[in-house]
Amino acid sequence: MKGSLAIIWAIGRKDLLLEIRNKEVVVSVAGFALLVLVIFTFAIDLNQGNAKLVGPGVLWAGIAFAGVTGLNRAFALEVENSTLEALMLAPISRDLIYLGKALGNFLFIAVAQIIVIPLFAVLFNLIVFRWEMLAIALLTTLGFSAVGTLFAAMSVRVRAREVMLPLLFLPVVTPLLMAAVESTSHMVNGRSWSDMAQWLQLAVAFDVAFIVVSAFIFQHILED
Amino acid sequence: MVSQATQLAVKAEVVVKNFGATSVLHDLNLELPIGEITVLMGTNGAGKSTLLRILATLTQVDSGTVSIFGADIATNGPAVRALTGSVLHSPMLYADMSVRENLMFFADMYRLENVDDLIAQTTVMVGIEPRIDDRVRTLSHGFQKRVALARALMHDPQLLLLDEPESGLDSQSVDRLDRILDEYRSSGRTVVMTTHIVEHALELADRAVVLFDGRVGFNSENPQRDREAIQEIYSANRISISSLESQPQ
Amino acid sequence: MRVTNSVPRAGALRIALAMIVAFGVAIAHSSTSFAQDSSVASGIVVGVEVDDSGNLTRFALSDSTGTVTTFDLSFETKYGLENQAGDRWVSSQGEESAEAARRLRDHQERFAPITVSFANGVASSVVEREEGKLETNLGYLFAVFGITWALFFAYVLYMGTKQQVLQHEIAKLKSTLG
Amino acid sequence: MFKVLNLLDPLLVLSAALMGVTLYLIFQWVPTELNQGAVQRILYFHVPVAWGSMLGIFVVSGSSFMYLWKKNEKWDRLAVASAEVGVVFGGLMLLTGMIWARPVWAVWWTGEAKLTTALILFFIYVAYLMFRAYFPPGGQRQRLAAIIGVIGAIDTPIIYFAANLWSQAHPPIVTGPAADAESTLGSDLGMVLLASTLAFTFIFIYLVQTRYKIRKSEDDLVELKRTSTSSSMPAGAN
Repeated sequence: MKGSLAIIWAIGRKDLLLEIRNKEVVVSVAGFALLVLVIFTFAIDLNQGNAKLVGPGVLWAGIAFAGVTGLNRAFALEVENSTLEALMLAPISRDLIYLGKALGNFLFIAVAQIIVIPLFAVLFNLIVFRWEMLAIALLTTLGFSAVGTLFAAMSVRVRAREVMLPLLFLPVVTPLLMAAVESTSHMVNGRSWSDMAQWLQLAVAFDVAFIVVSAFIFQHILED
Repeated sequence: MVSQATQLAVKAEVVVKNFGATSVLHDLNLELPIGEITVLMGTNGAGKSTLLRILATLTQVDSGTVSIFGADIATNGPAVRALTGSVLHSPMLYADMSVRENLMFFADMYRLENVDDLIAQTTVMVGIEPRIDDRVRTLSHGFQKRVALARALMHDPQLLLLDEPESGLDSQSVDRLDRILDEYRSSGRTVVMTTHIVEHALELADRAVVLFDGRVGFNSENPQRDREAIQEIYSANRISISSLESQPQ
Repeated sequence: MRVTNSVPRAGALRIALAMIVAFGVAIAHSSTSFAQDSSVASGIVVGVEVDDSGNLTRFALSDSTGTVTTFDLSFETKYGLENQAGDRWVSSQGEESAEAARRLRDHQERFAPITVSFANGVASSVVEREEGKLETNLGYLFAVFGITWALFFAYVLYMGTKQQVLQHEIAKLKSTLG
Repeated sequence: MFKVLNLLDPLLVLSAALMGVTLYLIFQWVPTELNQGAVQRILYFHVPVAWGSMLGIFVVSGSSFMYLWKKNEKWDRLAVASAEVGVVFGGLMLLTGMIWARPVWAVWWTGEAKLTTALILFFIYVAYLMFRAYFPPGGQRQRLAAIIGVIGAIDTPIIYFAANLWSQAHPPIVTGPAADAESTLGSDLGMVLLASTLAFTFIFIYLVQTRYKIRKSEDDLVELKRTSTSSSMPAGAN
């Protein structure tokens, strides 16, 4: 018997392989997020004070909106050739499929952030290359992919899929978004871990709650 | 391992499945013994594909119970799926991965050992080894169907579920499929399939089950002998359904 | 099916009646504590009386008809008064009586109107009169009531239409089925 | 129309009577709150409506959970009915709140924790209803909608906690004349609120019940259509 982790990793690795071949998801997420950032540099007078004030919000709003399009795309790819059903035919429990797909989505959004965040630093003239940023980005991406994978699987059969996913996804992740924006804002203002501790704890609680609940609930979503 | 003492490959009891206002399966009861090839027949929309999807655990029943080799599929999903191989309507393959990559990925999903040998054997059996390193996207529909068959056979399932496996296959491939199914039966395994080629199915099958109005209309243990009766029911059903549809609202 | 239809309402009705009874008891209980009448007067301050330590003891108010009323104060009298800049000061007689006197004198000098609610000649609260604002505020109040009832009405109408169409269709289908 | 609405429903009659009492209390009986003036009377509508929307969310998540557990259509009907009525109440809550806040706080909207939470929850349950409207009919729709209902319930405390932290970091802008004033009404306020809340609760129950019946009719219609298309066998579908 191969372990569950091997199965999860196999699904994630397969997603990564497909992504390397057609580059659809990462390019759409990074491209969309960058566009948001660039448009804001025109829309707002970015002196140092303004950049610190609005920068974190713009960054995470951009990533959230871009992430939705990416999640949509990622699940559509799995449904196009009914390959999701092939996964469901495998003798594995459905929570492993969820965790594997969530891992794939996590990797995509993380890679997109590796492109977006440095460019954010350049455009907004803010120092973001700190360990705090890594922690914030990891926690937020984890929550995004946990909730996003669940809702993407749910909206896949909806007529207006492109509309439905953000409508479900964005309100639910609002607390996580607040945590990301607030801790980033603490960070660019040069404050320490202890100032953002409460927000990071909130993000951890959110991630744990939704990963557990989603894995538990996922089998009800797939079967029709 | 799921117990096989019951000697029934498939047992469905009062299965109901609706999709909104459409009733697909209605109090369906069915028992299929181990070691037979069963052909499911019926007009379009009679519920053949839905029944196969339920057996493959892709669709949940609204009510009733289904067990495979004595295990309730609602509670033993993974164990039942390990004993089952399915080829349904779509080939269900990743278009941007090669045949080998697809098979290797699914071998991981089925937790198989000696993957390379297994893939070599299976691809020879279904006749796809010349193009094993081509992307699935570049293959014809018939070829993709054969890859799907390889995926379904790789883990040596006890129960094979096939939804119109001949569609898109040339006559050579259909013969190859027949040989594989024969082999399967002779090694004591079970096949449940649907087909649109009734004549061919009746020759091959040990049992023919005609679905009508969401339940078993006719269950023949000797399709060759009952050929005419089946044909008759088949056409009678068609008439009664079309006459119903032509009634004014 | 018929049974499930009527059961929840019977349950809801029982709860409703229980709530009504509870409410009736509550209102009867409270009305005893609400025996004394209380009323409100508005006008400008015409006199302020303080004791030796500068604490407010009494003040006089002239309302729009020119009637002058003198109000006594209790320990609980509340103040909500603004200075000329509009900063609001909120306190009570028990806490800052001297400041209250200063504020009222300030109002007297500015002819700034105040509103007093009182019972038996004792003021219970002395606050800034928001002249003119009352009328616009009434607009807000009626907007709320209008919107609430319009929305409820529209929603009920929508549900009625929907149910009617459905029942019509059901009846039609039943009759064709015989 | 009036027959299907069952306007003589005891609940509706009861709530109408109680609403009359409430209106009397609001406009005749209770004295004007001195700091806020007449506009304070909005609260006698706002608070019960907010309570109704909370009740709606509570019932949606409870019955969604029950549906996932028991798989009984009854719970799904209750969930969809209270979600819809809850959204109507929620919309009213937001509107009346804004209209009250404008003269009292001098802003239509502010980042106060309860407001933010209410708004986000409102969006979640609007999405719940939209999901139901867009998803193809069948057992899966009920199941997925129930999952959204449960997720909304799980998210609620997290949202409130986050909104609370947020409003501590960004103090709400309330600069109106009576922003900090305490109520001068005391127990009278509670009395009128109690009456008003009761009246609105009955309206809530009446609306949910009406919506529930519509859902039931829809199911009956689907059932009839199903039997009418598959009753060709002499054995009959029933």
